Amino acid sequence: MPDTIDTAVLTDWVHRFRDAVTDKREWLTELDSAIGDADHGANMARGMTAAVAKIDAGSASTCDELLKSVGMTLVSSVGGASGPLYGTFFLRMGMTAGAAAELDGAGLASALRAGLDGIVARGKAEAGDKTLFDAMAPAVDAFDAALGDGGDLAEAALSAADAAESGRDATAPLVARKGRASYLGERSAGHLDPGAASTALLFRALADAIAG
Amino acid sequence: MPDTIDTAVLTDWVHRFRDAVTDKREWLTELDSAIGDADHGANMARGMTAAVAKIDAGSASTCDELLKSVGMTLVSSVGGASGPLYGTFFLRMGMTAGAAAELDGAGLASALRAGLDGIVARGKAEAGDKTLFDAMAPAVDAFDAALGDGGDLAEAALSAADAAESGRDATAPLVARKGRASYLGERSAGHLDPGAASTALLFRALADAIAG
Amino acid sequence: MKKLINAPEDVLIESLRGLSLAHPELSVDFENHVITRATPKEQGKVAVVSGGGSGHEPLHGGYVGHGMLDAAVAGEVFTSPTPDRVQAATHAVDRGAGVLHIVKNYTGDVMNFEMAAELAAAEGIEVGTVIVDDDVAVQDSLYTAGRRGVGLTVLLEKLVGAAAEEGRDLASIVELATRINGQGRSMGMALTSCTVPAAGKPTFDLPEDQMEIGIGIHGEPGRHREPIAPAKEIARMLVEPILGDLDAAGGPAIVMLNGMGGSPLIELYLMYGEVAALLEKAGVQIARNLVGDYITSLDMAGCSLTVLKADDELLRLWDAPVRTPGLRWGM
Amino acid sequence: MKKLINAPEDVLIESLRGLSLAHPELSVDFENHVITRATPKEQGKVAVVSGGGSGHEPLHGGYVGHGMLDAAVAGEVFTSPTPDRVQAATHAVDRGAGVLHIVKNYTGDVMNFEMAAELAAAEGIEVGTVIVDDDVAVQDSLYTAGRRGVGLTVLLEKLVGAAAEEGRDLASIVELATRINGQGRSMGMALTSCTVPAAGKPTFDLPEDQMEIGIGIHGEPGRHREPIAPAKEIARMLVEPILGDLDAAGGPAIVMLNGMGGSPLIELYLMYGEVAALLEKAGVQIARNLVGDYITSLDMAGCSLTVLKADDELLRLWDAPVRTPGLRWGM
Ligand SMILES: Nc1ncnc2c1ncn2[C@@H]1O[C@H](COP(=O)(O)OP(=O)(O)O)[C@@H](O)[C@H]1O
Ligand SMILES: Nc1ncnc2c1ncn2[C@@H]1O[C@H](COP(=O)(O)OP(=O)(O)O)[C@@H](O)[C@H]1O
Ligand SMILES: [Mg+2]
Ligand SMILES: [Mg+2]
Ligand SMILES: [Mg+2]
Ligand SMILES: [Mg+2]
Repeated sequence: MPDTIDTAVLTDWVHRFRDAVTDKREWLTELDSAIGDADHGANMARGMTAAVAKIDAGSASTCDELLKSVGMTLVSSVGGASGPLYGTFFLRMGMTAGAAAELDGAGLASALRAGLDGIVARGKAEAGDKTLFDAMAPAVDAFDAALGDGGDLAEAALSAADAAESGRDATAPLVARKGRASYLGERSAGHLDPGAASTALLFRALADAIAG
Repeated sequence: MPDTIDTAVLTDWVHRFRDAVTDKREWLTELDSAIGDADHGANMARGMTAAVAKIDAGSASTCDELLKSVGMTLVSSVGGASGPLYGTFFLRMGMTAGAAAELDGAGLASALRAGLDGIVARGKAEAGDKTLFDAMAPAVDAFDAALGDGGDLAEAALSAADAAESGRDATAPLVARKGRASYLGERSAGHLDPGAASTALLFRALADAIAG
Repeated sequence: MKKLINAPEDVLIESLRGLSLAHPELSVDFENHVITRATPKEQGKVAVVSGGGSGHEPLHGGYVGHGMLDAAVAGEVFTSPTPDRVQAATHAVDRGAGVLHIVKNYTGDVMNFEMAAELAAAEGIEVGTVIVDDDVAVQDSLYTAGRRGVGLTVLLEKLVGAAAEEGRDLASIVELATRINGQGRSMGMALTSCTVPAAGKPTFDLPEDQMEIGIGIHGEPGRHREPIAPAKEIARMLVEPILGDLDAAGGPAIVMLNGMGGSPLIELYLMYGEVAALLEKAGVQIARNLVGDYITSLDMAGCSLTVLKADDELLRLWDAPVRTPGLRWGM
Repeated sequence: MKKLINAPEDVLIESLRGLSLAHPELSVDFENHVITRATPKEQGKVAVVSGGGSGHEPLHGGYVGHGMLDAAVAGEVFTSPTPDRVQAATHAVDRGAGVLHIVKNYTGDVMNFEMAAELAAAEGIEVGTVIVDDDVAVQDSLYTAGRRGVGLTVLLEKLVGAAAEEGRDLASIVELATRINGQGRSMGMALTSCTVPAAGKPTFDLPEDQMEIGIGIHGEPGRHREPIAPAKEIARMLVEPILGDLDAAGGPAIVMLNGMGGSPLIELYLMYGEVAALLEKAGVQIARNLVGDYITSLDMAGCSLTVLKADDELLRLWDAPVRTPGLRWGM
């Protein structure tokens, strides 16, 4: 296992995430039907298809170029809540990654952390609000923890993916306090948060891309 | 069996017809749903309820007064195609019956014939057009024929009722050429005509009223 | 049955009550179910009366007002009003110059309005009648009750309403109405059946993958059933029979893409895009248009298309000010 | 799914095409999904921009025109438009006096318009924002994203549009908009779910004998589910929470009884009769009203009620001429 990732791996990540949200499009929409407005699958599929088209057409040679391009494309093709949130995530990752050709574990960790902070800055979500934060925050924490325990990039990404999925599953009993699901009050309990579900796909795609 | 009918029998007829269209209201509407606009049951029930209320409140002492009152009430409470048609039927019956206290067989026969002619004058239906004419014309013919064969009023009315029901049943295979059902063209075949169905109820009610 | 109603038998009267509360510029006769302008038009002008079964809102009550109808008579749902009520409306709005009856070609409507005209004549009111029969889905032949009156009724009410406002006499208005009826055609389709309140369930069953082509406005099934198709295809099924029956190419036209009551505006605009493209390709010059719910069939999903060949006179009448709940411009 | 569409992914663009063909007085930027007036307003006046997800027609595109919006930005169905498109609209209509953004309070809309305002500011365009949050079904608390923006948006667009036409400056228009938002409340209910084209089936299952109370305009389930009730009862469920939150008694009000897209006008008038009676009984003086489909949720059957406390200034702005596809009077 290499201990850095380059733009090829990042590109693969973006492709895999596109594949995942496209494959799971109906599932994401169904989750959003239960407690939202039935568009999360379409939103993510439209955005990631545009993002892949954009980076495949370009030839980003640095991590920041590639990640910002994904972020900008999401901002300008998704709309809704997920557009600014996922867009900000990738934009902030890019800004933190800088003009490097590759990122090591610590570099990727701080980029992910910056992405998460960006989402919080935009959406003001807190733990337990039943949003994608509840999948992303544990994932980023687990990534850091795995590296701190001496794990390599692949191990860290795997443990982040597992944490994102647990975080996603843990949204089910919660009563939403942010986003559309919050309008439902108590009726939002008993359903997975759609954004947490797409975030779990994001981290699984990262782990898979790093595993190669 | 008496060989005349008076206003009490005519009143009973109107009541029985009201009861019949009220009881069969949903069936008439269902027939009209198949090849019309789903209002024949409501139309007939509304009209006959008003007609009964009108004659019960009044105190018609002659046949024409009573029949015209029913006719006027139908004209001014039903609307649609059936309002003017059934209304004209009773109005013309009344005009022909005249200011008599009772009608004998021949008197009733010519009143019925005048009612039928009034319907033809209004609606221009011909035999086989799949309208209430196809139940009413055979009924009036059968009434005349029974009298001609020496039958009494009750026998004539029974044979009219039977003929109306056969006439009704014979509308099923027909392709409509008048009224709303004609818009359906070939698709109107295979369904009873709703107006023929209510006309069969009208003649059965007459037979029952005369039988007492 | 899911409806915003109380008892089915009260739908008409309670809906009239809401209309009257919402529109103080109208006056409602709750006894006769007649809607008139609160301020009648000047003495000496022809009055225009229309009416028919309810369930087609905004037709007809929503078209009462300056530049359009003087009175509308509302029958029970899908049931022509009775002659005495049509007569009451005629009597109420006659301004001494005669009254035009606009009647859609249905056996019931024709017979009831005919009897009303006889009653009005007996009272000394001059009545002219136009029978609207624009529906190309039905053949006008010995084997039918003739073509139905559908979407063209809306355009005709606007145009003759404007002519009446100009002070033209009854004969010329009947002539105008007859001319308009001769040069307009409509065709409709349904994605779902409607539900008549008193019936309590859909008039017909229409499977999820089927649609009805050639429907009228009374929830009756259409001429044929087809597998559900894209808007592009549906547009062809509406445009072709109309242009097959009406030579509208090369000149201006007034076009209405009408919703049947249950189809949202986003779909109606989409359909308008499709039909407009086909019409223009066929050489029809769309000079004016309406897109929206103008003559409906309760909660039916679907749409109808109306094409009226126009000319300078009709376009001038079209552009004249109108102020009704359902159509308003210029004032 | 039964809809008058071609492919689900083309609904927005094809509906915009139809809108642009039907309304030559509007101009449509198909790249950015922005609808503007074909003839821009005079230099030196504040421009008014609104937008949001599609599926609420005639909102917002149908409210572009003299006396109302300068531009509307149409997102995908139920999805807020992206910042670059809002910025494109803002840029297109700025006449040097600043631009008001009318934003409905949804997380997505707020974030996207916020980013657009930052982009506009970077370009030197002064942007003021009003966030509409009138839906009393949602509590404005720490535990929600705040009240949703629903029906009041229509009234607000009309009123601030008129103020902008008068040449008032941006600060005073923001103040007016904020004041209007403070004195208007809405409540909605659904008889059926809507079907998002891309989803292909109803957003929620609602049994034949149930309804949803406290819905928004995105087909989301409401606050609670109730057995279906007569119009009279439904009217109470709409009026009471509004009057519980807004002291509207004793003064004039502008009231809108809005259809959600799949409910026919005959039912909306009936409902209006019920709510008007309750409001008047509570001492609300209905000075102006709208009854019809003004802010919809695709093909959802149901309705919403909006009550705005008015005064002479608001009534004057209300009566000012407006000429848009969705609202028109005085011109
Ligand atoms: N304030 C917020 N902070 C973080 N995530 C949020 C916030 N609001 C909504 N979300 C996420 O966005 C998801 C919904 O995205 P999407 O359906 O695409 O947008 P919309 O809600 O505008 O329809 C939710 O499931 C939730 O995870
Ligand atoms: N021209 C006609 N002559 C005789 N009967 C007719 C004619 N047109 C229609 N009918 C009868 O009227 C019946 C329909 O009545 P109804 O449903 O009450 O009125 P509508 O057709 O106006 O809805 C038909 O079934 C048919 O029997
Ligand atoms: Mg969503
Ligand atoms: Mg019928
Ligand atoms: Mg009828
Ligand atoms: Mg959305």
